[in-house]
Amino acid sequence: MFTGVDLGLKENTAERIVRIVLFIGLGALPAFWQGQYALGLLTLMAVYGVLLIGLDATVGYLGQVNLAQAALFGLGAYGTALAVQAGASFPLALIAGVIAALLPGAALALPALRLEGPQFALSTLSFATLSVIVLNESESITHGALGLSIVRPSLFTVALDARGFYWLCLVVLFMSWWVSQLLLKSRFGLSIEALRDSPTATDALGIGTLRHKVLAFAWGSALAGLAGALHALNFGYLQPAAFGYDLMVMLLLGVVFGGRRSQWGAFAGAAVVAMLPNLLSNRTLFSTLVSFGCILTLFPIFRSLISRKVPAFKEAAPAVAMAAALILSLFANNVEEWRKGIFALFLFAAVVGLPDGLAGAVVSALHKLIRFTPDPLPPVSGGFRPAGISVSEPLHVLKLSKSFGGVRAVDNVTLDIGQDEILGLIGPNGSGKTTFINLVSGLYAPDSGTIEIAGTRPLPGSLMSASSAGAARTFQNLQPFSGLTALESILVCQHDGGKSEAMGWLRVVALEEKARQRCSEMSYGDLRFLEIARALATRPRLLMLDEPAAGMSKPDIARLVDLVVSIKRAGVPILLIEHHQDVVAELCDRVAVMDGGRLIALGTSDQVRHNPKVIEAYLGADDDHTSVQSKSEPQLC
Amino acid sequence: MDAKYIALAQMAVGGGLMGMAYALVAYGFQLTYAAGKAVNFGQGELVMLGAFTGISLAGSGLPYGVSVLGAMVAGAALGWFVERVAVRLALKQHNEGWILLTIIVGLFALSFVENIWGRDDRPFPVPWPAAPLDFYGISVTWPELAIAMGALGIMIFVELAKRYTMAGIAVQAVSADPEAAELCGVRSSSAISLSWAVSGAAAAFAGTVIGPVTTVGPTMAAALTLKAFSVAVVAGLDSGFGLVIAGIALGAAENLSGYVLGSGWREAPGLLLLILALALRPQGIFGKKIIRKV
Amino acid sequence: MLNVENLRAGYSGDDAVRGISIKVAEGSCVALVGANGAGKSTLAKALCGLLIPRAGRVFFDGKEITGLPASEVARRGLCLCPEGRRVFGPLTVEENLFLGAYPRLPSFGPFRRAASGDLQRIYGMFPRLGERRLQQAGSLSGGEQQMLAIGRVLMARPRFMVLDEPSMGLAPVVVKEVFEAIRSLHASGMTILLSEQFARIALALSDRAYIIERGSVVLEGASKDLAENPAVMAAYLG
Amino acid sequence: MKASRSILAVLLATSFSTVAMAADVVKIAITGPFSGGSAPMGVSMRDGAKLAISQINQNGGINVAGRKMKIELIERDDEGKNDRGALVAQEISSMGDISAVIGTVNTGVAVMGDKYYVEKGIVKIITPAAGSASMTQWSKAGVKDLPIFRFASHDGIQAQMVVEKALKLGFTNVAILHDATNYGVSGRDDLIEQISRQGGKLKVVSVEKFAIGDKDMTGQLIKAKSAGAQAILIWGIGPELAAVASGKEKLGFKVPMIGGWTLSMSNFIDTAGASGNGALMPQTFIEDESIARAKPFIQAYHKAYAVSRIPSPVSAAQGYDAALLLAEAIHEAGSTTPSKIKLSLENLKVTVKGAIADWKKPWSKWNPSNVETHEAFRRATTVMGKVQNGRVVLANPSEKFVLEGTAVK
Repeated sequence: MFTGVDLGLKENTAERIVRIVLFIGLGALPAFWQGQYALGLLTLMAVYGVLLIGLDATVGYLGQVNLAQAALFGLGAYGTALAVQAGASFPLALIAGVIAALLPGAALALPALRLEGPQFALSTLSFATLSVIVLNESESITHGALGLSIVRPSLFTVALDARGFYWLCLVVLFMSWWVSQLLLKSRFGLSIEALRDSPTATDALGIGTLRHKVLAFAWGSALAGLAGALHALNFGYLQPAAFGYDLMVMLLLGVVFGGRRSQWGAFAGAAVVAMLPNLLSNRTLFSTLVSFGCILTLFPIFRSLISRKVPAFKEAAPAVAMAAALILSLFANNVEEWRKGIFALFLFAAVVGLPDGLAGAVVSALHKLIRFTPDPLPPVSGGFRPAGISVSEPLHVLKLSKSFGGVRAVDNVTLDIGQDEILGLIGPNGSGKTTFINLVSGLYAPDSGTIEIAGTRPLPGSLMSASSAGAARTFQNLQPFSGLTALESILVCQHDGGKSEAMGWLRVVALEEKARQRCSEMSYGDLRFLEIARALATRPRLLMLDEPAAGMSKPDIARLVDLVVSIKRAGVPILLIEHHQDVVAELCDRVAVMDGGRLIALGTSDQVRHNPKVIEAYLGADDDHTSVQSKSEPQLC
Repeated sequence: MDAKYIALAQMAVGGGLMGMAYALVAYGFQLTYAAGKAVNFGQGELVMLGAFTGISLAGSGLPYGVSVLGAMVAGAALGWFVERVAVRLALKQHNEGWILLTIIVGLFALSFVENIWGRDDRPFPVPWPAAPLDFYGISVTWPELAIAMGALGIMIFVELAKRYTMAGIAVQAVSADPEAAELCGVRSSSAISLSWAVSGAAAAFAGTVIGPVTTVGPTMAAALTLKAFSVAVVAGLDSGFGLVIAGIALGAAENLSGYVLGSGWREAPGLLLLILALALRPQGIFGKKIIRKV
Repeated sequence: MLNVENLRAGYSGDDAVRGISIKVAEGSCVALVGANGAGKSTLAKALCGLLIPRAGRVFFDGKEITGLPASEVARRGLCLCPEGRRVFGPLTVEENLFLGAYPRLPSFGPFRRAASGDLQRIYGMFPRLGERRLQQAGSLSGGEQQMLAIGRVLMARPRFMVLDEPSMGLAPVVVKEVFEAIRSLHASGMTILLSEQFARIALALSDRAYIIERGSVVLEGASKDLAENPAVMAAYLG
Repeated sequence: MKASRSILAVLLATSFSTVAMAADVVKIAITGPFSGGSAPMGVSMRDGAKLAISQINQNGGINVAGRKMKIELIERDDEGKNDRGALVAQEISSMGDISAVIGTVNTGVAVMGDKYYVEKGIVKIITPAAGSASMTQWSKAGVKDLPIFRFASHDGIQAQMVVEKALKLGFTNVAILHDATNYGVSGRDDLIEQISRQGGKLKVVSVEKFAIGDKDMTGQLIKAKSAGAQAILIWGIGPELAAVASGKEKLGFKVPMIGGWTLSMSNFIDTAGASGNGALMPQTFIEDESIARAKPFIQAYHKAYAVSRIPSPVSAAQGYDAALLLAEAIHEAGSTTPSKIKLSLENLKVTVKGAIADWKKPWSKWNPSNVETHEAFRRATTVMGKVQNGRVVLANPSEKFVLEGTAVK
């Protein structure tokens, strides 16, 4: 099998080279491709590029449908235009544009980012509509619907012509691209990716969800403002209606079409958004493009036909859509009038056929053709250090209760964990163990009772607050940061220290060899260990492990036991939910037994094993007066 | 009564009646969200297609009632189609692609209508009397009343059907727990298709009652979709008749603020309230709180 | 009646069920006994189509049903009463029960009459469900929910019932009640596969049993014999 | 590899080609909104112009310095959006071989895009955009040499006539309603200016606006009604105008609507139905086959596009006449060079018989202090129309002579 050519290149280096070549090429283009139209399109593409890189921060990285970007773009444009009218210089006008979008963007982010999915989309949409109303109605400032005309000021005594302005936009695009890249590859960017995969885990590990969301949104808004500033200076005439719903949908489609979570995708999307409406007006070119697309979409169909499968909907649909577009573009009386429909078919094929967008498709194709050399692993250092202040009472829980519907999941539980202790929490399925951990770690707010972690009382129902009090946990159902590598997963959880410390934590769980592996590609057992390493990296004062051995093979369980022992030795008290009784017996200093939401026994492993209540809970109903025996069934014991 | 208060009451009543139209379209969102956790951002286009189908059927000489029924059948087929080609696939891939796919299908519908029926707005002929009714100085037209009655009628009808037919109960079961529903022998995918078809029929019905008030044109969809979506989310995507209250409130608030603050500001207070309402109660005013499970 | 050959299944990572073969004869009650996390529930789900097995085959009534969707399996008379009860919280008790009979009832026509006989039978069996027939299922107590879940399966007139952890999260008194119901079902001739963490009660109830540990069958035989086997003690507390 | 390279070549060639094709054609571009809300105007204008051009081409083309040259059309949809319009203008102005442009409906598009034509000196005839800003922007900027001409009864004239009509009907209190677009807002400003210019005898008791897409105008109308308005002066486009008319009906507010020429659009007349009767608007053209001059055009249009009514008759007729005037100017210039065409447009020698009038030197040399030099329509060429039973008729039948008029200026 062909595994690709090895060029001895690192992927990052290759990407950087291609990017620089692209920019030099784009910068040189006006020399070959003359004319105002060409420059106009290129400028528009650069401006949209900045805008879409900003939009991708929310749509791609946060994974939320942001419908406010067009309005923020407009606010930026108006900010700049008004600054120019007030006599601001070129750079000052740009800054005014950024601020005009950044401030309202940040103000929107605070309420909106508590929301998800449709609610988030709606709040951004409302904001967008509001902005356009304000621009339209503030006639004394913005001239409302009449529009605002400005003359582009000169940049430090240089009056920019169309070409000069294009180069300026290109430089701004390059800078935005570069800074975005830096930002999103930093710990901040990793946190954003992590919280998209599992906001519960990021909160529980103290990374903080809201703060990062607000910052990402603010960055996106700032870029929208910058793009708006360039837009205002480019066209010199603004009307509020231009920043409405239509533009928004185009931008959203641009990001998805280009490919989310990639500056390349945003750039490709910008090129498409800028060029497509103009290309569509040229019938010959358009038919050519559609036929080309049609051929491309036929490949997956052929592939599945060769492997004797009926092509799935996913493979067939793009081809059908493209074929319909081709028929329309060749035979419709007036292609112009069908443009929206053809455009829709085109997009349909792209969204279904290229779920990762243009950039995603190209990258995966390149990965098939070229083998890149991986970066060397960072050196290992750190590992266990004393876990800060050791507290006499890491966990103190008093009369904790929680019900769901008619079911009391946790019923009046009082429990303490001592210093340097491993407390096992056992009980039959559904006895309320996980609910207990969910309460302590702040996922649920208790109905009544108090929780004290390392001497402080976290806010009820706040994962973040419990985490900053010193609690860290793993999850019964894994909550991996699928988009990150093992090393990155640790990096986002560390409050201090760099890559070598992170490698240290990986060594603790014996995963340092897999530091570069993506979580989505890691085995189940490895992910379980990685979750423990993640929790340790926050330097907790209380570690809660929710069924760490579930689904593990025997050798892995042995590894786990050793790990837990060494964590205890390092001075971290542990609350352990576990089904494997041998593991519990081996590890736990004390064992608490829950049944039906209540705490029914507490003591050493041996004491508990012989506690009649526990035996009953585990064996089932008491023998004496069950109907089971009254019908003279065979007796046990 | 003081003329000023009559004017305010007129605005509130007119807005509230239009709000019923939002609620009616929002109801379509709710139906599909309950079943499969997806909404159709092309719902407005289904309303529009329904209205145009209704006009064409009425134009071919069919009585109004039959045209409405015909439009609803077409709407059901379209709703089913949207679910099949746009939503099911994307939900399987666990991404937000369905949002875009429904927008794209809507865009195609728009283009289709523009080319088949033309770009102009046109009136929807109705058998109701033309003269408005007068309640203590407040005028209400028959088509406006028809929206309110129609919206309530279809919502009650569907809600009853949900409660009193096995298909309806099955749809609710799928929305509560699809796996457990499968264990009862309910085919989840069919139940979801059914709710999309009902949603499509409701949208088409909405088109036939809203059309006579707003006139029918390819662009009638855009504004409706956004308003209805707001109503659906603010009321809570699972809240049943909460929609009616939210719809009336939004419609009346719009009209009153347009009247008091100036028509350009018509939508502003509603939108501001909407952002605040969501920030305070993300699951919607009448929605149920979501419990996170790990 | 049910024949499982070398079934492997799991969610992510390692298989939770690692090659289990079991047989259930018509009219018998077979127990799957094992501690939490042994793989019993995964097996139950894989049998009933909620989980597509990775390997192995399942035969019901001599016909292969491996990989069929759960709704189809249920329609053939193999019904699972799932772990955690899974009642439809927002629906009433009665609606939950009607859903059990869904494949038999007309989708759009009047359905109450068609199911009323079965309904009365269930209410006779679990009078408390009858008392709360119009209450939302989510507001029932855990034991009532479990009875509802069993009742819902019975509405389907199953020929084979799989009960997955019917005692889970219930108070001991309630557990007894639930098991009494299961016992009388068995007595009336229903074929039952019972997955249960409480070994004593499961063995007392069943004719045959499989002891499952870490996804494999470690012991099998007549329940009577197993109940006296010292290894069984290790299976439920270890 | 070869195949993909040739595809690339095709792509590049077709999209970016600036090389002139055959030399014996005159290239004219038509731009306007052919989709979206103002499409009825854009499409009617385009189809009117195309009708003229196909007639010219059927007769062998334009005689340019002794050579018969056919007209080749380039159509671009600006979607009524400003920045799209600007790009269209950039595209057309950089094609290099375009002789002239006809079009634009939306004033904002003209404001944003026309500067590219001015930079390149390309001739453009604006029709049917009536907003004042399209021309006044150039006088404000003090442009010395302007290749932009307008062929539409601009809002200044229309506002003047509307105010005259209101005064003539004896009203003292009026309400102004307008849409929230550039067109509506500048129309409002023109009306207010005209009221004060005509002696301030009209009292504006309420000014209200409405958004594109609004269907419920009760709020605006209640305010106008309670303020005691005797007439509504209105500036907007078809669908919203219809909503105002039906809102009046609902409130029992029986006062006349007097407004811009858009009250003659079919999407107003059809939608408003009976409630639209009596609406008054300035017209340069009425789709009435009893007017001898208009009849051939109306019939040709109906036949060519298989319709029984023109969506926007004014736009169609203006597009038709603009194309005829342009063809004549090219003929007189004896060249396809824009600068020469501009000179001959400013000084047309032959009277052109159009569907609207006989055009005798409609434009003159550009004078930045007088936009009228590049405006073709005057007060005298415009009549008052009235909606009656689904048709536009002359409000004052005695004005029929204006539409039949043999010579203007």
